[in-house]
Amino acid sequence: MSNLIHIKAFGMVAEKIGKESLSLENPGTTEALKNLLFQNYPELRSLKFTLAVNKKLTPGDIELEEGMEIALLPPFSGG
Amino acid sequence: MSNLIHIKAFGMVAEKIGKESLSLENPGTTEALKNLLFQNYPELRSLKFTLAVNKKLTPGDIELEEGMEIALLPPFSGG
Amino acid sequence: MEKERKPKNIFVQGPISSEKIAQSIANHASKTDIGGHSIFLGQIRADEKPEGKVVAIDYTAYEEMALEKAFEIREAIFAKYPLTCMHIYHSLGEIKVGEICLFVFTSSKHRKAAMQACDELVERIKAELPIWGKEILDTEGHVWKVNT
Amino acid sequence: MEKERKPKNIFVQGPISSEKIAQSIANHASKTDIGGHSIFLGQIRADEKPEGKVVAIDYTAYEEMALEKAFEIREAIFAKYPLTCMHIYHSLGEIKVGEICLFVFTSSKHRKAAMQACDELVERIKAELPIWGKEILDTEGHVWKVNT
Repeated sequence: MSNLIHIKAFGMVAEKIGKESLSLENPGTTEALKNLLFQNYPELRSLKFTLAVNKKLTPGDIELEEGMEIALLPPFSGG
Repeated sequence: MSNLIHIKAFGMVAEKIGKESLSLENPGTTEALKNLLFQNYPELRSLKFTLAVNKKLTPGDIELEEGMEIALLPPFSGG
Repeated sequence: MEKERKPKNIFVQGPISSEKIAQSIANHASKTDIGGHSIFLGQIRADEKPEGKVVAIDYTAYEEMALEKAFEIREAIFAKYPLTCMHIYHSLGEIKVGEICLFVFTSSKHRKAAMQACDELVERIKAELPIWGKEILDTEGHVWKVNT
Repeated sequence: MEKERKPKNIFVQGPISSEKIAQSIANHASKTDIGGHSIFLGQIRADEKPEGKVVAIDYTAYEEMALEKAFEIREAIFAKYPLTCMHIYHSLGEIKVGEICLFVFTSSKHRKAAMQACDELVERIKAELPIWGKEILDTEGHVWKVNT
């Protein structure tokens, strides 16, 4: 049974991984997701970025559920 | 021998005395001038105003010389 | 006209024109309880980087999140200051050196509220909205903008 | 273009139009070391006074003294903040409710200098320039404006 989460990447993160979105088998938590991303995209290790879950910044480790929208956000630089 | 000083009035002061400029025989100092004005225009006594001599605000009592431009300035309200 | 509280779009494709700013100012002539307007404009600077000189900034955003966050910031600023109006516009896409990329506009009965709200809005927009600037260099390369 | 330091006229007969403001903004597109503009606009408010409702303000000034003082303030602000440009315009004559009577415009490399300089300029203009506003009321009378 599929349990996908949808990931959006922005700015320098999108540039480094070469794509703006991807879908992954749900690894369970945001910490597990980060480890999975670091495994798949080692170049991410050197980047500063935070995670948003369903458009909210997430402090700490969060349980991931199917259909959630996760975003990888490098430091903001608007204005 | 004539020894005139030129006085400009602005805002509420000009309104109270009914003119925007006048020339007076030099009374000697700014304090003497104020007393003379209060005598000639008693309605000025109730007004707040400061004196500028040659376009500078004057703290304290100033010696007046012929040809000086004295201005009667009610509180500023630009902007 | 600003009192209904619903998320509104802040994004503009391309630079913000001086005509748009003028129109926005003119629109407030009918609001006779306004005594002061405070405006901040961000303009693209020809910064010298070790890698080359900036000729433009290409802005992208996580738009849905940015609009939610901008709404939250608007509400907080309206709650904090007695404002009559508040407008925020941010460019997306490539904005050339000398062009305007950010337009923040606050209005109030007395000047201090408009000024303080405008300053605070600009700080929060830069710190909290998921927007990214890619600085395009005259060497064909680029660097990612860093807010200080 | 603002670096030569000589007294310049700040007075405008009648209201300041949004087109003038737009033109002033557009004139800065060629200054590629500017990162932020801060603008303050004073607008005539329909204040309710015990004697009636304000419909216009008639501004007069001791112009020669105001220009000397404005120059002194300009120099002090330029010395205090790293600004690229600074513009001050104040209306004379009758300005109707909803119209703009004061336009202060500062520009700098980084936003903080422009913002702080703009705030300080507005405070000093209101406190130190010999300008007077006669508030014209809908009852045909008038009261003299008081700055707080």
